[in-house]
Amino acid sequence: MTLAEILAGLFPQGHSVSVRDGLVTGGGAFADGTLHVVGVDGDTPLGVDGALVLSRAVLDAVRAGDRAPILVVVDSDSQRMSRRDELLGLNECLAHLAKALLLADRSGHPTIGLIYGHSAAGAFIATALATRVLAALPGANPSVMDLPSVAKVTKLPLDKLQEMAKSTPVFAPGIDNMVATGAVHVVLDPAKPLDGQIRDLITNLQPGDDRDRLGEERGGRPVARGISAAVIAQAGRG
Amino acid sequence: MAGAHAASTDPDALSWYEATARQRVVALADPGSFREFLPPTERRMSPHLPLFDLPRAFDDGIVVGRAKLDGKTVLVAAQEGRFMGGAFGEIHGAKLVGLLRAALTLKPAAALILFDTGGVRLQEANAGETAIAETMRAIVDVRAAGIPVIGLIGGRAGCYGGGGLIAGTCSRLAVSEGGRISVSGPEVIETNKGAEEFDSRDRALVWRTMGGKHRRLIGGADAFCADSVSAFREAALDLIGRAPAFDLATLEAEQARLESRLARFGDCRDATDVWARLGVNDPDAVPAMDTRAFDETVARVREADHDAR
Amino acid sequence: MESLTFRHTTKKPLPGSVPNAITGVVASGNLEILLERVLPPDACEVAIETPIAGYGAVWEAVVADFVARAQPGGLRISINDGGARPDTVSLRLLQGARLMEA
Amino acid sequence: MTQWRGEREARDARIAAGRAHADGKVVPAGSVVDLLEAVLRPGDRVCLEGDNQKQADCLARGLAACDPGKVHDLHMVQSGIVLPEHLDVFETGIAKRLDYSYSGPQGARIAKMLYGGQIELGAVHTYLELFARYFVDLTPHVALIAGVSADRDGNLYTGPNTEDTPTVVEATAFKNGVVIAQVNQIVDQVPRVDIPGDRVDFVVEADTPFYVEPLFTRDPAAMTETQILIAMMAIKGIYAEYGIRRLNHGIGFGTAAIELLLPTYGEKLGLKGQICTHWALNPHPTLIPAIESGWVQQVHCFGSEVGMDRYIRARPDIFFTGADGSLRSNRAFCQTAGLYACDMFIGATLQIDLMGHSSTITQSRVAGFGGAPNMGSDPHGRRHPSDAWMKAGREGQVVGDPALMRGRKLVVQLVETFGEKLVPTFVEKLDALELAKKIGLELAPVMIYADDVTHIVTEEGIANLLLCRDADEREQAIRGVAGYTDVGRGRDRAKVEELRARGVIRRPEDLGIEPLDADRALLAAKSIKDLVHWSGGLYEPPAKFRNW
Repeated sequence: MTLAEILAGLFPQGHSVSVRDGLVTGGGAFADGTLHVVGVDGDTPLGVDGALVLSRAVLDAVRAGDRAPILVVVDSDSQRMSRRDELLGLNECLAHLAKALLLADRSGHPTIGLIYGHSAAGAFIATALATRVLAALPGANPSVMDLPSVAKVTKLPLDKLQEMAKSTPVFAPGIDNMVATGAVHVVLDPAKPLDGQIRDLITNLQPGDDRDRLGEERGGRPVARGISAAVIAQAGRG
Repeated sequence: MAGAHAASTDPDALSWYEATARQRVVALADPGSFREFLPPTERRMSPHLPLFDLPRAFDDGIVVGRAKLDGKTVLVAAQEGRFMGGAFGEIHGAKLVGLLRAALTLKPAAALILFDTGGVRLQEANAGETAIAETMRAIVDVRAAGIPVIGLIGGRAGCYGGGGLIAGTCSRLAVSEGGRISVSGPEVIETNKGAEEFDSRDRALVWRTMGGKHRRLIGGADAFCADSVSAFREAALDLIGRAPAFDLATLEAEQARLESRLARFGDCRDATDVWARLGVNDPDAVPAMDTRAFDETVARVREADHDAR
Repeated sequence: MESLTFRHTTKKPLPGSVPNAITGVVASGNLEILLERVLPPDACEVAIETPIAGYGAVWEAVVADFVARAQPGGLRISINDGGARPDTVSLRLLQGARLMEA
Repeated sequence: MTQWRGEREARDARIAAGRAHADGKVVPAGSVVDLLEAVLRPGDRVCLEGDNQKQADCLARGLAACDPGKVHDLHMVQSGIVLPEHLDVFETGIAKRLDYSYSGPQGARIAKMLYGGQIELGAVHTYLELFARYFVDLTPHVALIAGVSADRDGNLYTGPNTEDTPTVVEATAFKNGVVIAQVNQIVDQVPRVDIPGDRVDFVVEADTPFYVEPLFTRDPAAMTETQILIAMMAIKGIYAEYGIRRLNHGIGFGTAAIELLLPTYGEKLGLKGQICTHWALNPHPTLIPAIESGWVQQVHCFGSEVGMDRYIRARPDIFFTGADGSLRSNRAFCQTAGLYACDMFIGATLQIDLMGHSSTITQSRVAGFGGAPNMGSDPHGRRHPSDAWMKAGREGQVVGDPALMRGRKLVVQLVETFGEKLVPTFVEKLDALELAKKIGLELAPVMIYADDVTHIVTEEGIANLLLCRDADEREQAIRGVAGYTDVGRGRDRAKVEELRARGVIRRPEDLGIEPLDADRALLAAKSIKDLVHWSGGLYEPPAKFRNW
């Protein structure tokens, strides 16, 4: 699904969402109010400049105080890899964007991520993974690193990795594996109207961070929830 | 369960860069006060590394627990940069997430994260990446509850990848000269964009671009420490006392701070250009400065200190 | 990964009362050693996980020399090896025993 | 009618041909190939300067770019096979025969080419041997050398990295040869004259400064507890025992650890002034703390070391420097000093066999010798006594008239029982023998022969081979310090204990050293940055060693 198709599905009455240099900002009438949209389109890498454009838009929404939901649409590359970006503090800019989204969530704005293309590494963490609930469309392809690169780093043969990837969701790229770890809450049905599915997500928003519970249930992160619970339990003793 | 020798646990003598995670925690805390959660005797080891025929660590490369710092209770997490580059695996990440969530009920004086990480552990990439996202959310919750989250960065693996993003989420950061904070590592940039973009073997360039001094000068870190555990302890105590709130005002200020940084330095090619524009008299002399000379330089740079984080 | 376990009988228990200790780090050419005082005072068990296969005889010799020298009665010793050389293993074992005696 | 001036006339003709591409003596970098094609004749003996440190790299690139139709079948006589171009010329046919000394980074490729018959090998030499043969039967027709700067008359400043240049020029210029120098820049006046202009025929202004490998920089951050333990044993069990004042160190981490322990552990043992006062040594950065603490009186250098120039300039009481203030190194003289004027050589190796022969060759690499065999051998021409030399002589002498006893140089191998990737240092048979057979070398490439070795130090202890009275004792002494290698585990325990009782083998505890005290806290510097601090900011390490 393309961004245009997504926007058309969400905003049958039209919208003000624009895409500039791969950066998505704007909004439109949704349900009984407004839906803010920010994000990255066209497999664009996210650098310092883009991160601040998006965080500006998020903070504007928070300052407006309308508690309107914020949709984070993502089809990005990884973080922009360059000397300039690191020199200027890419870690601060990406973290700032994530913090802005987390602040919005705390301030009463439901935050929903929608990944419909690629995303990876720092760009993924600062956008889609910083929302309360992350949905995906079929064909979405989030990854930390592609398998050939994993092969290079781990010095394992690619065919062996491909074989392992079938049974081990914890390291392999792809949407199914991200669903299994609990990072992606739900895969939407492209055959059904998108606006209704997003509205349902907003309505059924769960408090807190339930990604480790999902990861345990789905088998993609078998031990994380138990470990963090054990830490909490031991911390609570004496 | 300390390091091996009495000499090695003397906080004045112990090099942060050289110490293990466990040595750092023990020497950082008030003597005898550290209590570890999920200690090595519980053998909470990675269920995934055996698939890759890789050795595991009893603590999965992170030490978490409770300690006293100047008599006040703090929660501490310390990554072991020498085990798999301090990278986030499933258990490693979950221990940090659990510790931060525990802070919400325990209400310690602060949570300290002793970063030493290359980012996500590739063999457990999806779990590591998700844990980083969970960690950032947990930090925000802890900060919003009025508990400072302080990052200490000076280990041999630096603070890279998702670790850099987590660091950017903390209330305050202390960094030493050896510490590096960055998202993409030098080798990653070179591999993807070529040696003309970034020559990873030029270590002086690496440190100029990502190292502790540059981060401190541009306000990417709030304190600069000598490479000893006692210096980090002093910095941590100081930073706990002046942590910014987590609210709209802080983030608006950070937005303005970062936008102004891009506007002022966006066309700089090298860190020395940035330092010159910051008003540093002799930018080329910065890398060789000792801690005191550097502190004096920082004191004259307006951008270095702020509450916009 | 190769697993090795060696059991020894010692003439005496290791002095001291520290219940457990850990030393070293799992890294290339290094190892971590976890020592726990959980066995009968004349018993010592050393269990090793190593990524480098085929060095069983070397491990056996290193452990036997350590046991003869340190008399670590009562200890269960667990090793996660990162490909350490025998001299490093010996050194870490002695460091571990010293921590337990403290 | 006998021709007495044939060589001289040939030389004049070469120079005349070369002048066509020069302005006086000066040749632009772009004309290097033209110059070389004009001067060189097929079959010439050519010395292309380069050793384990500096490289005449601009001229090397020029030679490799020559037309093999014009320049071919050269006989290369040079210290180092280091740059890819040094071997490229054998692939294109520009060169055919080779006599050399050192081939560190090209060790694997040279082995392959020797095996494939692309190189006709004369011999692998030590530095001093090759220098000696320059004056006897391997005199170059053309020398291609490297300097820092030159004036238009050809007066040459070779700077801190003078190294082989005076020797090469001496042999070439005074025996009808042509000397071509590459320099980083042409100046009106050179800072000092290292090579007088009448020995230099052409000067090429190079496109980039000549390359120097920082081969002697060891990062203290990488030193291990085992290396520190070995260093402690060496200091207490050998340096102090024999009162070693005049010495040479190898380039390994073990000897670098010794350098860093002098101001700490050595100080504690009260050895300052008693040991390590006079050196034949490159300016090792790890020696800075010992120099600054007043341990070192004098150092003569083979070459320089990247980043040490300002420090050396500020310490003329310690180093040999010119009127301009910068270091004057000289490989031939320093090798001679190491051979004859030092009481001890101590260094590492890759393999040691049951008799104590050692080699740095593995089955696939021919690393060459460099200068180690010159340092690591007992010079039978030595005639001046010293306490250390005489003591070693007494230990080694079993029979004969004591009045006719002579001393022994101490040749110490400092090794860890296992190397990288658990490869054992002690072996039944050196890989060098296998390699010699494979590529048809008449002489097996042994770095130091057993009869020159006096001590072997490992983390297990010190074996004093001087005290061994027969081959069996020698073998057991070596097995006794070989740790958990197959060789070590194959020892005769009873015999080893007997040797220990006699002091042939000394364990750490026999020396009063507790292995657990071998801590990095003992290092006078734990990082390159610490070395910079010790030097008062004068040491300027190359970028690849920095972490700031």
